[in-house]
Amino acid sequence: MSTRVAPTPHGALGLSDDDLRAMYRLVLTARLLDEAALRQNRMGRAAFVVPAEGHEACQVGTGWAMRKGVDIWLPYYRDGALVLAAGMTPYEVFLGIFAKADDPSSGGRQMPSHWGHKKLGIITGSSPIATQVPHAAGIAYAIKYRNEDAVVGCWFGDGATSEGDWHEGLNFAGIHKLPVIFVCENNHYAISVPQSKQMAVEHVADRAAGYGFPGVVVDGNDVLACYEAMKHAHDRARAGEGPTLIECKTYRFLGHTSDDDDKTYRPRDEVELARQHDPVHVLGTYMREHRLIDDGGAEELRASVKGEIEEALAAAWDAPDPDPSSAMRHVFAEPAGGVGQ
Amino acid sequence: MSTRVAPTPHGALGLSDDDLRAMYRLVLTARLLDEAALRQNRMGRAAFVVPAEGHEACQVGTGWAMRKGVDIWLPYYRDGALVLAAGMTPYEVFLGIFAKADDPSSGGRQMPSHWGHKKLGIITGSSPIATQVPHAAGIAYAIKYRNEDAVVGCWFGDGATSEGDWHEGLNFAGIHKLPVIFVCENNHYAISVPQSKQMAVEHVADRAAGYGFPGVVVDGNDVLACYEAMKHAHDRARAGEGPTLIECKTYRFLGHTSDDDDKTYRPRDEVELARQHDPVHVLGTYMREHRLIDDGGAEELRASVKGEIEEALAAAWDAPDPDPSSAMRHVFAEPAGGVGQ
Amino acid sequence: MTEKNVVTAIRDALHDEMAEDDRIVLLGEDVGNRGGVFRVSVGWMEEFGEQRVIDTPLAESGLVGVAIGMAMHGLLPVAEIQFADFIHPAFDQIVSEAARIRYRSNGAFGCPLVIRTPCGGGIHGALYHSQSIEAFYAHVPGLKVVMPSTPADAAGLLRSAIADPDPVLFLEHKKTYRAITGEVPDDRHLVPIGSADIKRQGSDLTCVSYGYSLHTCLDAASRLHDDEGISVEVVDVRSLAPLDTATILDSVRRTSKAMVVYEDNRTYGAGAEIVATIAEEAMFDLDAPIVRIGGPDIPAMPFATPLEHLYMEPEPDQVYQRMLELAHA
Amino acid sequence: MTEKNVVTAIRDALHDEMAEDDRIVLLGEDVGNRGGVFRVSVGWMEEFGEQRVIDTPLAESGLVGVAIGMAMHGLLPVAEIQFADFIHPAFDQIVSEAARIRYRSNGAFGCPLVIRTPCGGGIHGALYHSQSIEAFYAHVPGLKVVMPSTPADAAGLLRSAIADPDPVLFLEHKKTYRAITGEVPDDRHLVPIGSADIKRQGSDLTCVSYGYSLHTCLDAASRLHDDEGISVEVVDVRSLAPLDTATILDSVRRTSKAMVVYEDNRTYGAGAEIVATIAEEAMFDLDAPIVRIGGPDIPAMPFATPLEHLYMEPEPDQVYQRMLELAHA
Ligand SMILES: Cc1ncc(C[n+]2csc(CCOP(=O)(O)OP(=O)(O)O)c2C)c(N)n1
Ligand SMILES: Cc1ncc(C[n+]2csc(CCOP(=O)(O)OP(=O)(O)O)c2C)c(N)n1
Ligand SMILES: [Mg+2]
Ligand SMILES: [Mg+2]
Repeated sequence: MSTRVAPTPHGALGLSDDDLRAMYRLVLTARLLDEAALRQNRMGRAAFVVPAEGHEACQVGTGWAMRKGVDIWLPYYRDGALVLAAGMTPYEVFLGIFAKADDPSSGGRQMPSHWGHKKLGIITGSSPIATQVPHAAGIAYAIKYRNEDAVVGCWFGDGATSEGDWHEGLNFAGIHKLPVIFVCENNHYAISVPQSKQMAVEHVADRAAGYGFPGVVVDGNDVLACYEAMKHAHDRARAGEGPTLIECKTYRFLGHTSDDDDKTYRPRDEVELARQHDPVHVLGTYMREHRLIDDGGAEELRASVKGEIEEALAAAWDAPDPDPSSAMRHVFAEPAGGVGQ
Repeated sequence: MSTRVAPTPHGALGLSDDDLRAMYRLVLTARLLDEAALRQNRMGRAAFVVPAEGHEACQVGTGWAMRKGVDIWLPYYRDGALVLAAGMTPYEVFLGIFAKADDPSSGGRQMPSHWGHKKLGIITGSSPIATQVPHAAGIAYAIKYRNEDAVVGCWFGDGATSEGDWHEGLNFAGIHKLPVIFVCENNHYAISVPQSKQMAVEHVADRAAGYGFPGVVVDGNDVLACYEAMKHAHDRARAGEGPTLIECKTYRFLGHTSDDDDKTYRPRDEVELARQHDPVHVLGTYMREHRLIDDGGAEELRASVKGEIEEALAAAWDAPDPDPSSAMRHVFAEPAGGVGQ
Repeated sequence: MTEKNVVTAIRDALHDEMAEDDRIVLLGEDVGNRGGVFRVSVGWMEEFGEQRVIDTPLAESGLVGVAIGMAMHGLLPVAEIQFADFIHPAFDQIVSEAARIRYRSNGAFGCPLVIRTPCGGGIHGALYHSQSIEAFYAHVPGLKVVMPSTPADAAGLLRSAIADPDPVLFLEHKKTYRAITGEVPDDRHLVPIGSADIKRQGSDLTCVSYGYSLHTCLDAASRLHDDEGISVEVVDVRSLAPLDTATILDSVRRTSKAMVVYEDNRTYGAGAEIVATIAEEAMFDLDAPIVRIGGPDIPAMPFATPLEHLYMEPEPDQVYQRMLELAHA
Repeated sequence: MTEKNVVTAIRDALHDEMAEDDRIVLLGEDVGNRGGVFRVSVGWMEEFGEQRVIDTPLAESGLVGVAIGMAMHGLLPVAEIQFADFIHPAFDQIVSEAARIRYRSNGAFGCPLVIRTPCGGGIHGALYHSQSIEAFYAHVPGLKVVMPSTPADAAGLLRSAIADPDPVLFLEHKKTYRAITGEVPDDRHLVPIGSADIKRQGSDLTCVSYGYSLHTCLDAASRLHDDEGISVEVVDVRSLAPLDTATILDSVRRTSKAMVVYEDNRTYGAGAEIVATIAEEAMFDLDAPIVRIGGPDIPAMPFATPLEHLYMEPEPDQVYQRMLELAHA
C-alpha cells in the first residue's frame, strides 16, 4: 500500500501553491488599492472612486480562469480586482483615478473605473449599465467566425440583469452557442434597490435556462469556488459548447461609490454580517490552513503590496495631466488610423 | 343508481353550449373577414391587411376568458380574431382597413390592425414590437393601486420575446405580482426568421421561471385548451397571485401581411401540415361531435356570417374619409380635453 | 416668497403636488429607499407609501413604458431618470409611444406623463453624467420639453408639467441644483409651458439661452453693463417645445442684434432652431449676423479637470467677448 | 456605367464589397432567409454562408450591440434595421456606445460599423414606416450620417461607409428605391463622406435639400426654368454629418438667395442647422430672408391617403411656389 497525500482543494482544481499565492496577492492588492484610493478621495485628490471591497474573491477567482493576452475581458466599473487579474498595474489604475494623460483606459476622459486596455484585451466600457453584454456576444461571434481560440468574459452586477440589453445579449449568445461567459456579481443591491425590487427570483442564474445554456450559483466569497465554475465554463466555451451564466453571491462592503452613503438604505447589521465572510480573510485563512503562507509571510506580503501601491500612487500623481487641446481629438479616427484597429 | 351524463369537455370548463356556439361564430367570423379583407387588398381597395389565419383558436380561446367592459386588452397586429372577441364589430374592422374617419383605432391614421378602442378597453397599439408589454404592466400596476377588479391581457408573437421591452415588462410584472396575463402566440416565425434563430429554447414559456411566475404551454389550435389556460391565469390574477405567461403553439397560414410572400422562406409542406390542424376545422369538428351544430346549422351560420361581413364591408367602404386638415389635430390635447382621459 | 435653490424648489413643488393628488406616483431607480441620487424624495417612501414611491429595476425603457401604462389608466406618473445620459434606452418608449399615443388614437387616448431628469455638465460627470439631451426630444411632435433655470421657474413649470394632459420631459440642469437660488412664491403658482421669459431687459442686443448657460449669459450681461455700459437683453427659453418664438422675435426686433448660447454640442443643437427662426422671421431687422455659441462637438465632456474646463469654462469669457463684439458690430 | 435604381445600386455595391472582403458580415431581421424586406440580400445566405448573412432575433438594441462587438474584434459589420422607425430601441447602443468608443478610449478602440436603414415616407407606411430620423443622429459627435438620393451616390457612399473606420448611419429613402434611376459607374467608385454635391447648377437662388425632397426640388427647379426662365441651383447635402458647409455657403454666396427643404418634421429638424449656418456665415450676402420648408410637426404621416397627401403632396407645389417667390423677392 502506497501512502497518498490527500490533495488540497486548490490542487484538486489544478492550481499550484504558487497560483494560490499569486491569487492572494491580487486579492490583497485590490483591497489595499481601494483603501488607498478612498484616502485620496477623502483628501480631495481624487474626485471619484469606486471601491470593489467585498467583491475581490469573485473577481480574482473568475479572472484567474481566463488566459491573459488571449481571452477578452469586458469588466464593469466594480471590477477593480478583476482588471488587476487581467494584468493592469496599480500604477495604471491610479493614472485613471487621477485622470492622467497616460491612463490606459481613456487618458483621463472617463470617470475612474471605466476600464479599457487595448493591449490586455480589456474592452473599453462606459457608464450605461449592461451595454457591454451584447458587445461580449458580438466579440464572441467574431472569435467563432475567425476560428480563434479565445473566450470572452463579461462581468456585471445584479442590477444589470434588469436591462433589455442583458436579455438581448444573452439570447444572441445562446442562439449561436458562442464562447462567452457571463458573470453576475450579485451583491443584492443596485445602488439602494434591493434584489427583491429588482426581480422576483432568488437566483439570477435561473434565467440562463431561458437562453438555452447552464446557469450556476457559487459562493462569491470563495475564490476557489469562483475559479472552479469559471474554469468549467471556460472549458465549455473552448469546446464549442456555448455560453455559461455564473452567479457569484457576494456583498459590497462600502458605499456604491465615493459619492454614496449606504447608511441610508442598508442596515448596519446586514453589512456587519456580510463582513464576517470577507473574501480577503476567507482566503487568508485558507492560505494559513494549507500552509501557503505563515504570519511572517503575510506581514511581509502586506508590506510589499503596500509599498508597491504607495509607489504607484506617487508616480501616477506626478504623471502629466492631459493637454486641454487634446479634448478635441479622437472624435473620429485620425488620418493615420486604418479600418478595424 | 342514477344515470349521469358525462360532461362535455367544454361543460367541464364551465362553458355552456351557447358559449361554444358564440366562440365558433367568432372564429368563423375572423376567418371569413380575413378572406374578405384579402380580396379587397387584391382588388386594390385596401393597401395593407394582416391576416390572422391560423391564430383564430388561441385568440378566441384566450379572449373568451376575459370580461368585456371590465378587463383591459393589449393586442398586437395579428389579433384580428381577438378584437372581435373583445367586442369590435366587423364594420369597425373594415373602417380601419379602409382608413376611414370613423375607424375607432385611429381614424385612419395608423395602418390597419393597429388596434385601439377606448370604450372596449382595447389600448391603442403601435408598430414597434413589444412596446405594449411594459404598458400592460403599468396598467396592471394602476389597477392594483386603485383596487380595481380588472385583469390585463397582453398578446404578442414569438418574435416579441426577443425585445428588451419584453424582458423589462415581464420582470416588473413579476416583482409586483400584477394582475396581468402575457399570451405568446408562437407561430414559430418572426416574419421569415425561424424560432431556432430567435431563441435557443423550445418553449417561450420556460422564460417565465426567470420572472418568478408560471409559464404554461398549450395547443394554440385547441380553443378549449387556450380558454382553460387563460381562465386559470385570470383567476390567479384576480386572486392577487400575479402574472402568468401562456404560450400558445400555433401557425400562421398565410404571408406575414399582404405585402409578404412566405414562399421564399417557408417550405410548402410545412404549411400544408399545419393546415391539417386548422383551428376553424378543429372547432367545427368538435361542434359536430358534440352536436352543437349540424350540417344545416353550419351552412346557415356561414351564410349569416358572410352576410354580416359583406354588409359591414359595404357600409365601411361608403363611410367618409378623414378630412385632410384633420391631420394636424391631436398632436396635443385640445382645449376641451382634461388630464388623464 | 421663500428663498430656495433649484433642487429644493423642485422637491417642494413635487412634494406638495403629491400630497394634493394621490393619482401622482413617483417611479425611478433609487427614488425610494435612498430618496433619489439628488435626494429629492428622501423620506417620501415612508410618507406616501411604497405604492406611490416606486424603486424600479435598472431598466429605463421598462420604467418609462410602465409609466406610460399607468398614465393610460388613471394615474399621473412622474418618472425619474437618474441621469439624462441614461434616458437613451427609453428613447423608443418616449418617441414611439408616449409622444404618439394621442395622435395615433385620433385623440381617444392620452398620456399625462412627466419624465424628470438631471442633465448638463460642469460637475465632473465625464462622458456619461454630463450630457445635454434636449435636441433629441424637442424635435419630437407630441412631446413637450422644458428646462427651467431658476427655482421659481422650476417649481412653476413642474406643476404645469404634472397638470399637462400630454407627456412632458422636464430637464433639470445639475449645476443649477445648488448653485442657483432665488425667491419662490409660496402658493401653487404655475409657469405656463410654451412661454419664454425675459430674465434681464436690455436694448443693445438680445441673448437667447436656457439651462445653466442662461446664468453664464446673465453674468456676462451684468459685467458688460458695469464694464462698458452695454445693455443686453437676456431671454430664457425655458420651454424648448413648444418654443415661444413670439417673445424671442419680439426681443430681437427691438434690439436688432441676436445671439444664441447653449451648452449642448453646437452642431444640430437646439440653438440651431432658434437661430434659424430668427433668420427666417427677422433677418431684415438685424444689424449684424446672428451669433451662435454652442459646446464643442465632442461627446459630452471629459472627466479630467483641464479637459472639462475646455468644454465648460471658456464659455463665460467667450460669451462676454462675443457680446462685446456684437454690441459694437 | 449602368442604369440602375437606388435599391439595385445599393444591392450591387454591398454585394461586391462582401465578395471582396470576408470581414464584412450582414446582420439584421429577415436579411437571410427572406433576403431582406426590400430584397437587398436575396440569395446571399446561400452565396456567402449563414455565418456572414445573419438573421437576428427581433431586438434592435442587441443587434446593434452585437455588431459593435464584432466591429471591435476585426469584423466589418453592416447592420440592417428593417425600417428606420424601428431603430429607436438601439438609440443607446448607437449614441452611448458606437459613437463614443473611439473618443472614450482616447483613440485606442474603433468601431467600424455601418447601419443601413430605409427611412422616409410617401409609401403608405403610416406613423411607423415613414419616419425621418436624421436629426436625432446628425447631432451625435462621433457618428457620421449620410443620405444619398441617387443610385450613383448610394453606391459610392455605401462603399465609403464600409471603408470608414468609424460608425456610419446610412439612410436610404424608401421612395427613391425604385422611383429614382440613374447611371452608376461600373468600377468601385467612392463618394467621400462629408461632401455635398451640386445636382443642378443655377444662378438665381440656391436650394439645399437631401433625400427624396431633393428630387422634389430638382423637379420644381426644372419646371421653373421651363415656365419662367428662373435658374435654381440645387445642392444635395448627401452627408448630414459631417456637413459640407463650404459647398453650401459657396453656392449661397453666388446666388444670394437660399432655401432649405426637408421632409422631416420642420421644428428642430436637420434643416435648422443648415439655415443657421447660412445665417451666421452668409447673412450679408443674402438678398432675401432664408426660406425653410419642412414637414408638418405631426408624428410622421398618417395612413389614409388624404392625410398622407397633406404631409407629402403639397410639397412639390409648395416648393415651386416658394422658389418662384424667392426668385422675385
Ligand atoms: C443605464 C443606466 N441606468 C442607470 C445608471 C446609474 N447606476 C449606476 S450603477 C447603478 C447600479 C448598478 O447596480 P449593479 O448592476 O447591481 O452593480 P453594483 O454597483 O451593485 O456592483 C445605477 C442604477 C447607469 N449607470 N446606467
Ligand atoms: C421594433 C420592431 N422591429 C421590427 C419590426 C418589423 N416587424 C414587424 S412584425 C415582425 C415580426 C414579428 O414576429 P412575431 O412577434 O413572431 O409575430 P407574428 O407576426 O409571427 O405573429 C417584424 C420583424 C417592428 N414592427 N418593430
Ligand atoms: Mg449590485
Ligand atoms: Mg411569430
